[in-house]
Amino acid sequence: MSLLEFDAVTKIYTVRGAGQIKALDDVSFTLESGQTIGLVGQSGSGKSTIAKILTQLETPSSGEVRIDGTPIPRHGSGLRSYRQQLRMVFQDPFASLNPYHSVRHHVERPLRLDRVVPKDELDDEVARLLGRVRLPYSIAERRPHELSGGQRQRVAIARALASRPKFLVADEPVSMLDVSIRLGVLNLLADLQREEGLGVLYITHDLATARHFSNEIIVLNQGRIVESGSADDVILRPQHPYTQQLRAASPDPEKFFASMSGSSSGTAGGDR
Amino acid sequence: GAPESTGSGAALTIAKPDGAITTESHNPYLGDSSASKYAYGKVIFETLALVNPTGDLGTTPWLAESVEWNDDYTELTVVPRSGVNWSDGTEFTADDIVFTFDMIKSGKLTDTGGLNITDIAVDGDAVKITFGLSKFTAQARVLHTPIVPEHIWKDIADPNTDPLTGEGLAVGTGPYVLDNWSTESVSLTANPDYWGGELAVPQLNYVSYGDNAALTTALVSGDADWAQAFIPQIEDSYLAADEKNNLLVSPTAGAGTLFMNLQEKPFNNVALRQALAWTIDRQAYVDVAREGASSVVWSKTGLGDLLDDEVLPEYKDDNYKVDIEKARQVLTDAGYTWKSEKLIDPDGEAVSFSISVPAGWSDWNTEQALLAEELKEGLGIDVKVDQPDWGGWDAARQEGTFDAIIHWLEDTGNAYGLYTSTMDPKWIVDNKAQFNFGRFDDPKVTEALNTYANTSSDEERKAALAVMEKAFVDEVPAIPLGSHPLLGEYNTRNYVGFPTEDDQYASADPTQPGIVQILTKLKPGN
Amino acid sequence: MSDALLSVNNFSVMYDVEPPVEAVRNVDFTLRRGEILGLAGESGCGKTTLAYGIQRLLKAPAVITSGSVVFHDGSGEDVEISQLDVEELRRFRWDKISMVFQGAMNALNPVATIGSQLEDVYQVHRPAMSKSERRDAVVELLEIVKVGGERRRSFPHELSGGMRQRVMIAMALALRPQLMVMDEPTTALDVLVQREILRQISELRHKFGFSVIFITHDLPLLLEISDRIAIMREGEIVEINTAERIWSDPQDDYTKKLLSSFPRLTGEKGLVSR
Amino acid sequence: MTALQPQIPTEEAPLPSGDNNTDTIDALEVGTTATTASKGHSRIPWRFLGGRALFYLFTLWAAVTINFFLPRMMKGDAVSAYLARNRNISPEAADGLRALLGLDTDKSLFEQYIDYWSHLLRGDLGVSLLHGLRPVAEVISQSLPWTVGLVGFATIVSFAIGTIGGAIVGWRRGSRLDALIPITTFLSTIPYFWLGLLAIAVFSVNLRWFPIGKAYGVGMSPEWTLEFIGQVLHHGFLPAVTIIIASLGGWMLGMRNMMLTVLDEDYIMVAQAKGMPNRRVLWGYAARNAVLPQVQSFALSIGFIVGGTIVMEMVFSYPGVGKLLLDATNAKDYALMQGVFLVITLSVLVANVLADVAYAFLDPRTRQTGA
Amino acid sequence: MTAPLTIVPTSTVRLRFGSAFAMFRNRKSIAGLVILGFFVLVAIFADVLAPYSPTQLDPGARFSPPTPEHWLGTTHIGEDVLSQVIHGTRGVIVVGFLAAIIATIIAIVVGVISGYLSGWRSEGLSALTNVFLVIPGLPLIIIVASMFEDPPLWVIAAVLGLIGWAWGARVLRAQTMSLRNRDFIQAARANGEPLHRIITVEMLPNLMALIAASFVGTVTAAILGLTTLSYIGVIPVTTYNWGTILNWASAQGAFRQNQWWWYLPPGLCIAAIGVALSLINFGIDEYVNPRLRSAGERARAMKKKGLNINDTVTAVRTTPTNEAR
Ligand SMILES: Nc1ncnc2c1ncn2[C@@H]1O[C@H](COP(=O)(O)OP(=O)(O)OP(=O)(O)O)[C@@H](O)[C@H]1O
Ligand SMILES: Nc1ncnc2c1ncn2[C@@H]1O[C@H](COP(=O)(O)OP(=O)(O)OP(=O)(O)O)[C@@H](O)[C@H]1O
Ligand SMILES: [Mg+2]
Ligand SMILES: [Mg+2]
Repeated sequence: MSLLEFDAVTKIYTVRGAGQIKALDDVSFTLESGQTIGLVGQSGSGKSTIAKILTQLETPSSGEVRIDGTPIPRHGSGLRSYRQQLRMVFQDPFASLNPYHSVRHHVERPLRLDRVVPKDELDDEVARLLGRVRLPYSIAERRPHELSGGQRQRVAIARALASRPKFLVADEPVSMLDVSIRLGVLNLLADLQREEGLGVLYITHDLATARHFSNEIIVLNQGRIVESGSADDVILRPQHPYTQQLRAASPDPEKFFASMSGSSSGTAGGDR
Repeated sequence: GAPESTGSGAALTIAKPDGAITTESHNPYLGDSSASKYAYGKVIFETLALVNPTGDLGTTPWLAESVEWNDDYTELTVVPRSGVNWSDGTEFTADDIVFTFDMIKSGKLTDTGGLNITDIAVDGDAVKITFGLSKFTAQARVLHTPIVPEHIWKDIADPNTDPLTGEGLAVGTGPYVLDNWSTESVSLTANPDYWGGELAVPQLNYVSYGDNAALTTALVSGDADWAQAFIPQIEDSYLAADEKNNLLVSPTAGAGTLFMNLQEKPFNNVALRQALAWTIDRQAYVDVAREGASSVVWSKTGLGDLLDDEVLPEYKDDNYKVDIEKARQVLTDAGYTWKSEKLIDPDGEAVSFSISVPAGWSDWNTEQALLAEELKEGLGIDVKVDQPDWGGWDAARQEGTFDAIIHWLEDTGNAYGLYTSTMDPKWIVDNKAQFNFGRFDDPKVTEALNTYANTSSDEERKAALAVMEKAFVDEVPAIPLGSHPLLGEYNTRNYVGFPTEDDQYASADPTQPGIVQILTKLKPGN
Repeated sequence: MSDALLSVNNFSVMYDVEPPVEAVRNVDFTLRRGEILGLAGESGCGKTTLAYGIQRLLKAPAVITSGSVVFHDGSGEDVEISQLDVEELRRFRWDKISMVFQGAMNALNPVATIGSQLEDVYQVHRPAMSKSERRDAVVELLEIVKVGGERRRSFPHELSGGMRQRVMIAMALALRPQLMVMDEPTTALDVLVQREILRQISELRHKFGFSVIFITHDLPLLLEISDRIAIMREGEIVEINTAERIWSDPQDDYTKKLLSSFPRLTGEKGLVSR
Repeated sequence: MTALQPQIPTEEAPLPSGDNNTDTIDALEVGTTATTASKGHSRIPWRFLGGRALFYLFTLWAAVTINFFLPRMMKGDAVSAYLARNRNISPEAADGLRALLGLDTDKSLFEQYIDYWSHLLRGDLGVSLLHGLRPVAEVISQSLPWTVGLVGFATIVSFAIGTIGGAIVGWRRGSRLDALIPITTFLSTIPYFWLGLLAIAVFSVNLRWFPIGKAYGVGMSPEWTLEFIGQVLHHGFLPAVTIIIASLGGWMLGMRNMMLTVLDEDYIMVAQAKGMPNRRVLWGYAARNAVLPQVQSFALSIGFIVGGTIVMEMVFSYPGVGKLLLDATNAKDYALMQGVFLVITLSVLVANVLADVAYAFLDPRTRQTGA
Repeated sequence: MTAPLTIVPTSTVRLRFGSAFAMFRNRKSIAGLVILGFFVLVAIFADVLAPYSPTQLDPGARFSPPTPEHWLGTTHIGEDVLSQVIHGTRGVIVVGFLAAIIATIIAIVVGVISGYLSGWRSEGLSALTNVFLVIPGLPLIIIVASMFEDPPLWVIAAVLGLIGWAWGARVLRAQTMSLRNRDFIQAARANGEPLHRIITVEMLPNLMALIAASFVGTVTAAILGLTTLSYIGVIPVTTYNWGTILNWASAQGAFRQNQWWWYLPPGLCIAAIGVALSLINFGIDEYVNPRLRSAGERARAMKKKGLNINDTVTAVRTTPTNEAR
């Protein structure tokens, strides 16, 4: 059982000419392995900033991140072994793979970096990882542009899993994917999590998938946590006005048609 | 002159290849003033006399009615011409001559000619100037000093730099007066009160083109009438273009000369120098490099045709010719060998050297290429053709860090010029050479050179000459290639009366002081 | 007067490349006056091609290989779009059919003020209008979409994504067209902004009574705003029906599959196997 | 139906203030992460221009400093070169010259550097050995107008023709006009001097249509008469045309490539969908955007262009600063060399400033984001 | 980044090797490379190919137009022009490539570093780059070159390279800055890749096309610079190249006398090598920006099918043409 603690983190960006932007304001939460936390909020609310701080691509202005009680180191081998335990899947599978390198390179690099397996087992491990994300090994020599969006995102997931992390940060992992593929990727993530006991931070603005995919949901607005709780509580019974707003803005045909039964007018929201 | 306006009244355009001359300065004493670069200063400010550097080498009194030297050439007596007015109407007097030379004597005007004046005195009509040293070999330098009006120049604070651009400052006695100065050209109009009589050419234009090629194009197209320039392929490109186009090549006592660095290998061995003298094809220099605008120097004394009478009888017909056999023999005798057609010196090292000439001096650049090939073919010497920019070349020749260079000679109008230029240690000051770049130093020769310059006795001069000639023949301190002539290209479409092959009363070079003489002789032609 | 606005018959578009792509195949549908027709389907199924193709906006290598598109003008005149020549079509465009494009970020000329881009429309299509009339019209349009007339002089980059999309809508409204084609007008936008825009569209539609062809692959969204929905797949319309029927009684297998790939916000869980 | 009612303020709200704790957010003001809305910006892009100004000051400083050190690294001594040209100057005269040129000092390099600046700031560039000891500023001021006039004119014309041509070629992609690109590219790969010499050989020597060089005719002086202006145009024609021919290709290719990129942008499609006539789409939408990178590279290529004038001036005997520099370098006339180099750099900087300002006003985005 | 996917199953090894040169795999680049290769070969085998030594005199044939002995005629002193052109290739190629290598290395180092770093170090390097861009190059070269008495080829190349790197650095900086924030670089960082690997393995390959383009551009500039400097005589004739030949030709009045065999070949050679390099760059441009390709080939292909790529109106072909099958 591992524990990732995000403790009172504030992040301030200084933008030339525009002054300071408080991207995160005193944000705290805890992620356990085997758990999924959904992080929702509208654009610019600070979701990605949390992901960047978790992966140490940015450092918090104040507050700290702890893994199993120890603060994460800022550099050196400590940072590397921390990063080995926490990996990230990016939003855009078209951009997160280096167009110049083969699938093998992408999956193999973390294996080599973290010396996960002895050198002579690299090939087997690559094959195993590709298998885990339901990709044939024959795909290993292809380069990203020869893959479909769903395949790419699977490669990105395989890469993230290569170092056998305990936590996975998925920053809007399906928002750039086609509707029919989305569900597949999400299901894959869910399977992996179940099998490996990963702790997952699922970042999205899509309340529906957040509800289906997460145990807990945190709602972020302007860098602050405005509401958190179990997935169904937050989505179905939102307390905070902002959550309610978000909820109301998300299309929900089920409720729409339920409320419409009998009425024949099929027009949109604002139509009274 | 515009080609369409023929006959009298047309302007005469004199051209230079020096690039745009964009700064106005009419100061005749400044080498880099526009007056000097275009040489229009020569038609504004006249000199006491004109020394003909070619033909009869004679002296024609000009602003002076008479010019007289004492025996050892330390005293000059001139009688100013009467009836001459400055172009502003003031009368020209002996005082102006005194004033001019006094500026030099007092140091107000830098003594660039090294005149070393000790005294100036007015003696009746005449002015007597005394020098610290004999001026036998520097008569032209004295006589060609531009005479300037006292009434204007006495107010000029620094005659070394003053541009004379103010209203009414560019005043001389010359045949033309300044009319219009622009960055593209300078115009002068005939001086109506010129003492020398009426002038056929009413207007002179001075123009400077970007380079030789552009100048030639202008000459061919008739945009320019008169110039001094080395024009490649002159026969086809200029003379053949119009039968009225003329070229006058006036040999002088000077010659294009191959200087060798006598202090260092490989030229510290006289045998090699002799071998070179037997190998180099001077005819090719004249025909190919200079395209005929020169005359060969074959004499072992190094003296050209013009100075034939100064060649002592014992060397009368002692000439070099291209004789590879002989050259190889000389080398073999001195212990040189050949290994796979490469010349090996007695120390066992392959002989090689470089010849430097500034880039862009196309005739000598060509000669470099010719020399390199001749020496490689004939003697198996590897010659590197080096064409540095002027600055680099200048430093090397002064500091003696070259192997071989082609250079001109100090022209004194007699044999002294060649020998002082090639053998006189006096040119080396502060270890920097102004001539004698090979740093020849033989006390006997030095003494002979001094005697020749300072003596008042012809006998002594002759004896000294013998010493010099012998040393030159034996030691081969330098190899003159061909005489360095003054060139003049002109056309006779509008005016005739230019010096010709048959009548070389002056050179046809419009940048020489003699131009005033030519201008007075020009007549409208058809 | 029939209540059809646009009749599309046996319409096919091909991209004449190697190998040729038949992006739209034998599509038939009729658009009624004043209705919102949703067009859904996964990426690459030909939605954009169809929407652009009916007004002949596609460039080579696209070729219309068959079919007819007839526009039943409010004046009672029927216009066969494929018969129009270039100049006629230029005048027809925007006047009768206008568009709101996918990705408002890039749909506005970055170096011209939004006011001038709106005025352009009047200058070209209503040359009789005076300068001040044009300006008043622009201000009015911007007020209608709640951007505010004083933003007339703003450059696109000075506006947020939502505002830009509103400017696009204002532009589409300018000539009071009878049909507005909207190609994924809200995909790049934030959920809240998206909702606000949609609300406005339907408001405006009520006010001005134009028809809308609304393209998106977000089926839940479409279900809420459309009167009728056409489901496209590989260039063909596999099903077209009212939103309610599509939701409650999908006929085609593909429609069913599409519907099942969206997790329900409030429905029972289980889509994502946890 | 209440559940469907989004709680979004419909009126435009003021920007959220700093300690805004409420949950009402203005959807209008929030775009994606990539956008932030701005209001009440100033029309003049001060920040952009200020940044550029700093940069130019820095460049100027760097150029002046390079300029200071260059001659001090060169071999050879200006005075001895001068003496050699004016043979037989006495040693005292040489010392006098050295004093005049400030070369006799045994000050430290740093002191010299400070002196150099203080002279510079007083506009004192020293005197030119090569030009009769006239002040360098005067020497340069005679030549500069010609260089700036001819080269500036030719460059702007070339830029204009190339850009307009490139816009048309790009617009009509695939048409026969495409052939212009390889042709102009070929012309721009020809060495300039070669083109110039050929032009003179053909048009001046053989056909005699144009004078063989110089800025105006012999015996004229600059004045505002028709005849003189006619002369200047006649003389400037060949040099200008050759510069234009040699530099056209780059502009045309750049503009055409940019057009091809811009033509695929959505706003072009929108403009066409709006029923805009082709001409309007081409100039008002496509070219207007495609020209922006052109303007930027125009600024940057000016240094390159100015360098090219040296060759032009040689070939056409044109009275410009390029030949001045070449001669000064050969003659080791350091004061002149430094002066010319400084003036060239300065004019490049000025041209850059102009291009920058033009760019800032052409591209509204710079007014916000900075360079 | 949503370009239509093309799934090209390719055999493994060839692909990885080939992909480094992908930008040259088009007709234009290949044509350019062939021409360039020709000149490189000429430069290498100059001694074998040239019928004479470039300085060998033929006193019997001065100013000779082409003859069987002298295919391209002779100079004013009877040197063989063909041999001079062949030998001159060497200087041009050596200087061009050497200068470009030097410039490209500087450009990569400065450009990539200033693009990857941020803060004052990046700004400083960028300002330096801009200074070198703004300072007029040719005058500076003239001044610098005149510091050497007889500069060997490599010095000339170094000077040309030192002055010519700024364009490349600027382009590379911009591209690196945009790459720096790309997800795949962020991903590599998050994976704990060390900095040098991020730059060399993850970034550089993606910059290859730009580097190649800037290299080719610098070669062009260096060659033009070299020939120009040789022509105006700043570079001494000892370093034989086409500019030198033209210098001689012009000084000896070949242009005026229309001795075309003397001035035409070197000029055309410069132009030919310039065209070759531009062709290569066209190819790279089209590789980097595929839209550029649409102009030429695609438009012509469309035209064959009776379509005009510039039409604003969709073509109607009501009788379906099936010949495409
Ligand atoms: N590098 C940065 N420099 C300055 N400000 C930044 C930076 N990165 C993010 N921000 C700002 O921080 C805030 C939060 O950004 P963040 O990317 O975390 O939002 P997000 O919730 O991920 O949005 P989205 O849903 O659009 O991805 C925003 O206001 C953004 O403008
Ligand atoms: N210019 C073109 N050349 C060749 N094929 C094209 C071209 N444009 C589109 N296609 C193909 O036509 C088909 C339909 O494309 P279209 O853009 O209409 O799809 P879409 O439904 O709008 O997709 P999306 O939801 O991604 O916008 C796709 O298979 C696409 O690859
Ligand atoms: Mg984000
Ligand atoms: Mg689409």
